[in-house]
Amino acid sequence: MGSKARVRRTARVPWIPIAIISVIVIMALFAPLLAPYSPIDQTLRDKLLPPAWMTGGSDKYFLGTDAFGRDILSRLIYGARVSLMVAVLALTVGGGVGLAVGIVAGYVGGAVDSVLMRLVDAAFTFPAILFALLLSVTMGQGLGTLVIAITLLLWASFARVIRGEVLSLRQRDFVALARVRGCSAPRIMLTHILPNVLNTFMVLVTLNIGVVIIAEATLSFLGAGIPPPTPTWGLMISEGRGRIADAWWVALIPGIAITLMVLSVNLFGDWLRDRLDPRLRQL
Amino acid sequence: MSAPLQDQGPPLLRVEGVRKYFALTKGILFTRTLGHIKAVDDVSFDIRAGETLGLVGESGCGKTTTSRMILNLEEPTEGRILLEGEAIHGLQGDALRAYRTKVQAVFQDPWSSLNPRMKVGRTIAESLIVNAWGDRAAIDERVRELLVQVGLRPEQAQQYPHEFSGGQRQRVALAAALASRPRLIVLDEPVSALDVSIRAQMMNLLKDIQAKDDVAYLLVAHDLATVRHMADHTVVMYLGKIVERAPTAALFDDVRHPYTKALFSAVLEAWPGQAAEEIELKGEVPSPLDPPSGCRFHTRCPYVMPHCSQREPALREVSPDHFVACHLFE
Amino acid sequence: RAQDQKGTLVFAVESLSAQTLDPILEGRPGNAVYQAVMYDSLVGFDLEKGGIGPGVAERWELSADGLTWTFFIRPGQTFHNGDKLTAHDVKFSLERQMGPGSLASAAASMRRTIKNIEVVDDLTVKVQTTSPQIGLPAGLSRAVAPEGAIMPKAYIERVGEEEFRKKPIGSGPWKFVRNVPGDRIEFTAVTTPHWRGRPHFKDLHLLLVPEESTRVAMVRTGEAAIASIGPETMLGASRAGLEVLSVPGTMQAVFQFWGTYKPEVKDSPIAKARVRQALSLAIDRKQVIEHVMNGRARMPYPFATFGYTDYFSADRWEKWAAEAYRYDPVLAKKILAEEGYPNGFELKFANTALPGTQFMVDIGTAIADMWTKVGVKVTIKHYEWGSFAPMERGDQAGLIGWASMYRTAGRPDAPWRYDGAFSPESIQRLLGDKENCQEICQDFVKTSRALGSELDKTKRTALTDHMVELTANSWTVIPILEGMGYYAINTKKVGQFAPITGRHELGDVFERIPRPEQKPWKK
Amino acid sequence: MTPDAKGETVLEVRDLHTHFFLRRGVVKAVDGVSFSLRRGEVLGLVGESGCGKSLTALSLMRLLPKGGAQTIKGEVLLGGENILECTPAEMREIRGRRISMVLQDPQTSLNPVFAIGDQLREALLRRKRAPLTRAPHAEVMKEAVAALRRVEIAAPEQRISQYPHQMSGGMKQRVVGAIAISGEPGVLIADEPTTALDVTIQLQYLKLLKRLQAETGMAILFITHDFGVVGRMCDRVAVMYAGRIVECGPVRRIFEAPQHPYTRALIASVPKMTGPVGRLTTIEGQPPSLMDLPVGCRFASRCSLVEQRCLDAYPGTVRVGDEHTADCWKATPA
Amino acid sequence: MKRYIARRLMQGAVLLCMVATIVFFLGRLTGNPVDLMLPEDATAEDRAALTQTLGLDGPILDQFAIFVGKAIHGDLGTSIRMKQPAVDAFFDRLPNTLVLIPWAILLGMLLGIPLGVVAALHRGGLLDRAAGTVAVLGVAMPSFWLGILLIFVFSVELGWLPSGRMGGPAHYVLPVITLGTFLVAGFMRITRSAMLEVMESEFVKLARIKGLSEAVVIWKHCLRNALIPVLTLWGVFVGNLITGAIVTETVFAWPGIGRLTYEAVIYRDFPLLQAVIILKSILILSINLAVDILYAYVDPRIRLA
Ligand SMILES: Nc1ncnc2c1ncn2[C@@H]1O[C@H](COP(=O)(O)OP(=O)(O)OP(=O)(O)O)[C@@H](O)[C@H]1O
Ligand SMILES: Nc1ncnc2c1ncn2[C@@H]1O[C@H](COP(=O)(O)OP(=O)(O)OP(=O)(O)O)[C@@H](O)[C@H]1O
Ligand SMILES: [Mg+2]
Ligand SMILES: [Mg+2]
Repeated sequence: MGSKARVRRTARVPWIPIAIISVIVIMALFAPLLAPYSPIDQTLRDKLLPPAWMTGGSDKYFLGTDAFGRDILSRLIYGARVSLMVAVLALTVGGGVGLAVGIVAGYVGGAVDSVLMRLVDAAFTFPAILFALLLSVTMGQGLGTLVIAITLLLWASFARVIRGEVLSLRQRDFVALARVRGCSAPRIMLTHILPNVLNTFMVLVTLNIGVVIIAEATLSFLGAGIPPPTPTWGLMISEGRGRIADAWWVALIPGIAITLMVLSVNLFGDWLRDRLDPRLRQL
Repeated sequence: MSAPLQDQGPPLLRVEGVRKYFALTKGILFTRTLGHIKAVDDVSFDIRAGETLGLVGESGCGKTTTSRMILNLEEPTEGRILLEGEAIHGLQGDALRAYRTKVQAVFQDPWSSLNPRMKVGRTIAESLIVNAWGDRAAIDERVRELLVQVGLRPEQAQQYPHEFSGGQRQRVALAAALASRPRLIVLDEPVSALDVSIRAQMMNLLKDIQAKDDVAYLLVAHDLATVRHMADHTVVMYLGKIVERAPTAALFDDVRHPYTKALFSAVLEAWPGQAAEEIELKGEVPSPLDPPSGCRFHTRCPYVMPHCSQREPALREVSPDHFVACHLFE
Repeated sequence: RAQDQKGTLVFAVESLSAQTLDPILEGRPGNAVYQAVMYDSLVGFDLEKGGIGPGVAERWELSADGLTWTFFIRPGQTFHNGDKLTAHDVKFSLERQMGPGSLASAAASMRRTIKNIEVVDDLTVKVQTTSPQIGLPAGLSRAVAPEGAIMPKAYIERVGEEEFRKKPIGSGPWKFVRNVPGDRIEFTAVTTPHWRGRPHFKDLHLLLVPEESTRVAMVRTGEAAIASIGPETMLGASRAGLEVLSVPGTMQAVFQFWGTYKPEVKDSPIAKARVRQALSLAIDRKQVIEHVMNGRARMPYPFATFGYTDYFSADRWEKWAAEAYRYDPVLAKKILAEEGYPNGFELKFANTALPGTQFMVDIGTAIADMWTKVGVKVTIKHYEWGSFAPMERGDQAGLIGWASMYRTAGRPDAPWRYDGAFSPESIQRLLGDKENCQEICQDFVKTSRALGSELDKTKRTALTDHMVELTANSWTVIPILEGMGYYAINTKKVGQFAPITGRHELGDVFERIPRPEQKPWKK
Repeated sequence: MTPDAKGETVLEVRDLHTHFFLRRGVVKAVDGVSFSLRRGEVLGLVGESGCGKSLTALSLMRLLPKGGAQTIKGEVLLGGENILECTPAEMREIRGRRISMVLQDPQTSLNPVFAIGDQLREALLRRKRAPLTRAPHAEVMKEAVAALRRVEIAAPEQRISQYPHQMSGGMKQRVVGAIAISGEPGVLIADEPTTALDVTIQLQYLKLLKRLQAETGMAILFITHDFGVVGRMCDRVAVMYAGRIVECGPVRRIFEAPQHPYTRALIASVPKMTGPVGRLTTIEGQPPSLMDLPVGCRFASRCSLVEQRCLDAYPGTVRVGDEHTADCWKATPA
Repeated sequence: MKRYIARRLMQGAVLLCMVATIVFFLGRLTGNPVDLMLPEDATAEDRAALTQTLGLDGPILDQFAIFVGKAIHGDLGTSIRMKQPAVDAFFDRLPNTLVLIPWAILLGMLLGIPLGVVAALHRGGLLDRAAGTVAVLGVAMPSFWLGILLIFVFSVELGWLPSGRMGGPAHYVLPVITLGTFLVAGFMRITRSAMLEVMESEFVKLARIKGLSEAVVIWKHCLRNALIPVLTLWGVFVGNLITGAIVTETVFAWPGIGRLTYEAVIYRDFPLLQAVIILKSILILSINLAVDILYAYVDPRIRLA
């Protein structure tokens, strides 16, 4: 008879991913306090030292040094900052645009919906990585370019999922009832639709942190990310990739950091989705 | 209880020859128009202040569509709807807002009628807030009053919908509908999602409120017994058309239209072995996309005559205030 | 004798540039490594010392008025289809390079300077110029540009341009087999003796592998015998047991200060030559060579000059440079203080790298750090070459008052490069533009003009030295190091060989590369 | 069908307990249910939403929902054999052939991507114990047509190759019915099979079920919350409240002389088609949470006749008449 | 159906126009490709001459008009670097990418779908989490990083597989893994969630009631339904693959359109870049259309609608 409050089995809280994410966030927030050295100061004499626990490693540099004798630990810590900053900015801008477009398209419908959805289709067709490359050569490399590029990569998928969600919300009686009570369309979108898609939005955000971090790294690899010497994890891998044979730690450590981070946010995101919105089907 | 319609002043709500056709665009792939669903096809009736009109019929016959048009959620394809003599479609700005305070609704599904992210107090207050009804304190006071009126405790205003049972939610929905002191409340199957024991509570509550506030109801239902208990007048619909309309008592005493008869006989009395004359209809309900010609019921009618498929019967008065659309009564 | 040509020599490069086998369609000489394999150039290399040497022409001479060059063609050369190579082909080729369809970078200047090309006999050709062109033979040598490539006249006229591009033939030691765009070009060795040397391998494959770590991996697995690499991979490659070959004198990394003479830069610290000198003193070149370039680089000569540069007193300048380009941060700080910058100043630094010289970014990064250590606040901005190049053209709007990293390629004659960098009419005009041409600038113009028509060797050398002196002391350009071309080599796939000094590509040496059993590498 | 005609007992359920073990606690959804079912009989199971009707049915099928549900106690004797002790493989043999079930929602009961012929075929082949691929196709299809005809589907030859979305709800429910009885089971459980149907279609379907039962003699456990349907279909009825059967007896007895106050209140609160129109009798309050059941009578908190002993202990099952039992302290034993 | 396809084609055309316009103007903003073609010491004169030869000297709007005019006739210009019609260059390389992509999809499906099913069957259990972690690992590794690691391990250290370039079957292994890994995660997730949804549906219960074996219930009844959402995402996946190919092809020296794209950007080869983006868009659009049509054949609800 009718739908009934579903009794939900909550998945186990993913403590390990949460711990990893917390460590990285703390690293990013307190980088100047935590990092033993400046991330860009070079000591060419100390270049390519292996991590402290290996033969030849120095106690001064726990995770070793890179080709310029920069402390990898410090770069990793500051790199977390940049990577997270890119993620936060891109997700705020891209996710925000996607959220707004999704809500408007889904709620208003009709021609507005068609036009917006064609734009979304266009965004999916447009090779975003390529666009990022293009932007980086037209506007120069930098945080702004990177954020714009990644925003372009993100907004459409946000818009699509949110719109789907709004379409089903719009069928719910409380939306019709809000109209009956005299709420205007913007008011309904803000007070009735928005709070109800926030869960979905949060899940999308978590699951896309990984996408952003990978995109940043890939663009750095292709030479279109944040310019050196500012450390980002992607750039660190990119700089060290030629040395896997002799100085593996230069690329492997940031590689592991990215993998751990993305793995953690994804596991966390999955859990969040199961908790908040188990029916949310997403990429 | 049921005075003849024409004896009283102008009706609160008048539905005049209303039609609603939905263009059917089919499939995810095929966004082409396959035809039109004639969800409501030439429906007229009145509702008087302070009384209840029951609207019954099988699933898909257009009951909800009719009520959504009355709520100004849907534009009629044809025809018009008047509230206190004024056409409601095309209203803008203040006039629309004024209209919104006069007509409210309670829907069937208690789980989807309340915004899960909004405290119920806020939901109840919403129409007061958007209409700038008063200051905060006044609104809070009114919310408390409404909660008590529907049998809840005032402090429950602070709770979220998931903390309520289905019956309580329907009460909250009713409180929200009552907030702006409407003249008409559209009740679209307000009790069919509720358990038997809760259903009776809700029906009693609705009756009590009507007695006190003098509000009119349009009660959409498919359960005849519910309509019998609630409505002053009853309209029976079949495939978008009205087939019979009469004061409830008169209708239940003397069913005329063959479809209404079948409907009545299909109702299973909660009393074993009572059904006297049982009319089992053959076949399926035809698609509103391609309704049968002539009388829409002729494909399933036990009394079908040759001309039933040719001509459409008009709604005619067969006894005082009792209207039937059937060739048998010509 | 054909049986001692066997096996396949596989060379992995990061770029095949245009990957076209029509010489008039390839603009960038450095990337034309794949054309050098099958085409001979009118003027060749000096294989030992670097610089230019005999090629298709055995020798050349200049008329007394300096307006006519006569080239004497080496007898007995044939194209891959058996046609004889004659003076007609030389004339045809040069005219084709100057023609309308040509994308050769020097096409325009050839059109301007070459008045007439005349076939005297089958083995002699005369080139008349509008003014004395001392550098003409160098310009027709692959040491500078690919414009000297000799194409088969009869063949092209018979089959047409289209067909020629599909089935090109040349006169080099390797014959064209197949071109797979974006992947590889295959050649097979000629079986007859060739003046450049008869190849030891039967086939030659040039592979396009843009990712450096993949290139090294391929050499390690033996999928490729040789790969071009950068200094950053060198260490790993040699630790992995690969031979790392470096070719000296192929390039110079320099700093350039843009528009220092401009009125609007007057108050900028870098408008002062002494400040620029101080910046030079703050660079620890040995550190950069040792750590960034893994020791595979050397102290530079002054701008754009190398050990093999013609008409140039190499020894004298080598000594000079050792002193002038020393590391003395104390002095640097002192000078800065004297000039009124005891606390340093802010410097904008545009860092860029031509495709294939990614280590330029590393060098720039290292130096920015060294400057920071003497108190200069460096704002480093990295540009992709494609976005940097337009900035330095025209009015140099984006770069006035900036320092930037630059690469200058190995050239046997210095004035050619000097003109492009310093002349007020040039693109870079580092000493002054037409409106602001002060003392040094005017002196430079005078010297440059004199050089253009000076035929006497001693006087020419004196003039060149003066030019070098002028610019070196202006410190508008400061050399950092002399770089090399770097290769990782799988010793199980090829034997020991020597590259050509000053060429950072291997295009002209594949035929000289022995198989491993013929000449194993000595450790 | 005379209610007192004593066929042999085909299904006997004794003290069935099925609980949900959740992190938050234990939901005692079925908490001591006993009843029996005889050949050719229809037993109605009524009760409010969430009282455990469906879960009782699923426990009988041993198809409990994933996620913590477990039958922890009791016996389900199907032809004398306790099927709770069967292995999963044995259980598969039993399902469809000896005990079968029709679900509530015809819209979702059929697999949307297979033609209904295919879905029927699977069931028919199972009955023949033939591997899915072996039996001659044409023959099985002929049987499928016959099965459809048996549930009164017009033009079954065409229908067989159609997909569920091409049929109306009533037709789908019949197809589901055809599938459920294709193994000629002795017991059919029908879990609110008509709730999603229109009243006129519901009537058709109920008549069909009755007819099929008359033909095959199967016993039906008919779950519903609609007393109208009970009155129409059932020989006996069991009223369930908060995980337990509180009253069970012949239909007529239950309607005419309900013994349990809950049954009484429930019947009184149903609006009638005849008789006076007035205020309806209501049951105030809510059923108790299944996670936190009272020690005493579960209806005590809503019962108008509550006494102290009702709160202190659960009343035993009292035999109040011929085949009529009630769980109430106040019930007078027959 | 025809009308639907026609409509989609129209939409596609509009989209292409948008893409082409954006790309054209963005490309021109980046500066003059002549600078990349000339040596750094070329004279101003050389430069002017080359600019003219390449037709880059007119006002930008004129250049655009010419571009549009030619594009309509299927001429997207001549690659500056390769001196070859850009369209030809694209189609020369396209087959090389197209032989890679199906294998990547196959890998994604063969691994991702069973993993998804297994995860759904053991929801919340150890296997679920293991499968989830394995799959997420696929997305958590940047593909260039994965590619380089794979080369290092499997060709350099172990010497089992070639490290790059097109060639025999062995050459496909590492690029396909690199390209397909993220698909494993994608397919796994969608399959898992679709399976979870399907497994709760009534028709699965009915299948069990019929007494069907667990294998038939899961692999026939559930999976077939779960594959429908998987299919809808094909279009998106293929689009991702085509972009993902940029990195993979660069790392593995694979002469496909991904590499071509990267080279076009690096060398600022405008006509080629324009052509590549436009043609890629066409490719993605057609694949999406094809997938939608295919979708209609898998899901009878749509097929017969
Ligand atoms: N937005 C819409 N677009 C297309 N068709 C619609 C729409 N809304 C309703 N219909 C169709 O119109 C017809 C009447 O629907 P309506 O909801 O009014 O019926 P109802 O009498 O309320 O049925 P029920 O008893 O099931 O609630 C149905 O066939 C329905 O499918
Ligand atoms: N997966 C589940 N996890 C936890 N509790 C559950 C689950 N499914 C059902 N329940 C609980 O078990 C109880 C019995 O459920 P059941 O479906 O048997 O009720 P029902 O009598 O069939 O109700 P309805 O009339 O609504 O179908 C309910 O209180 C419900 O909340
Ligand atoms: Mg309705
Ligand atoms: Mg149930």
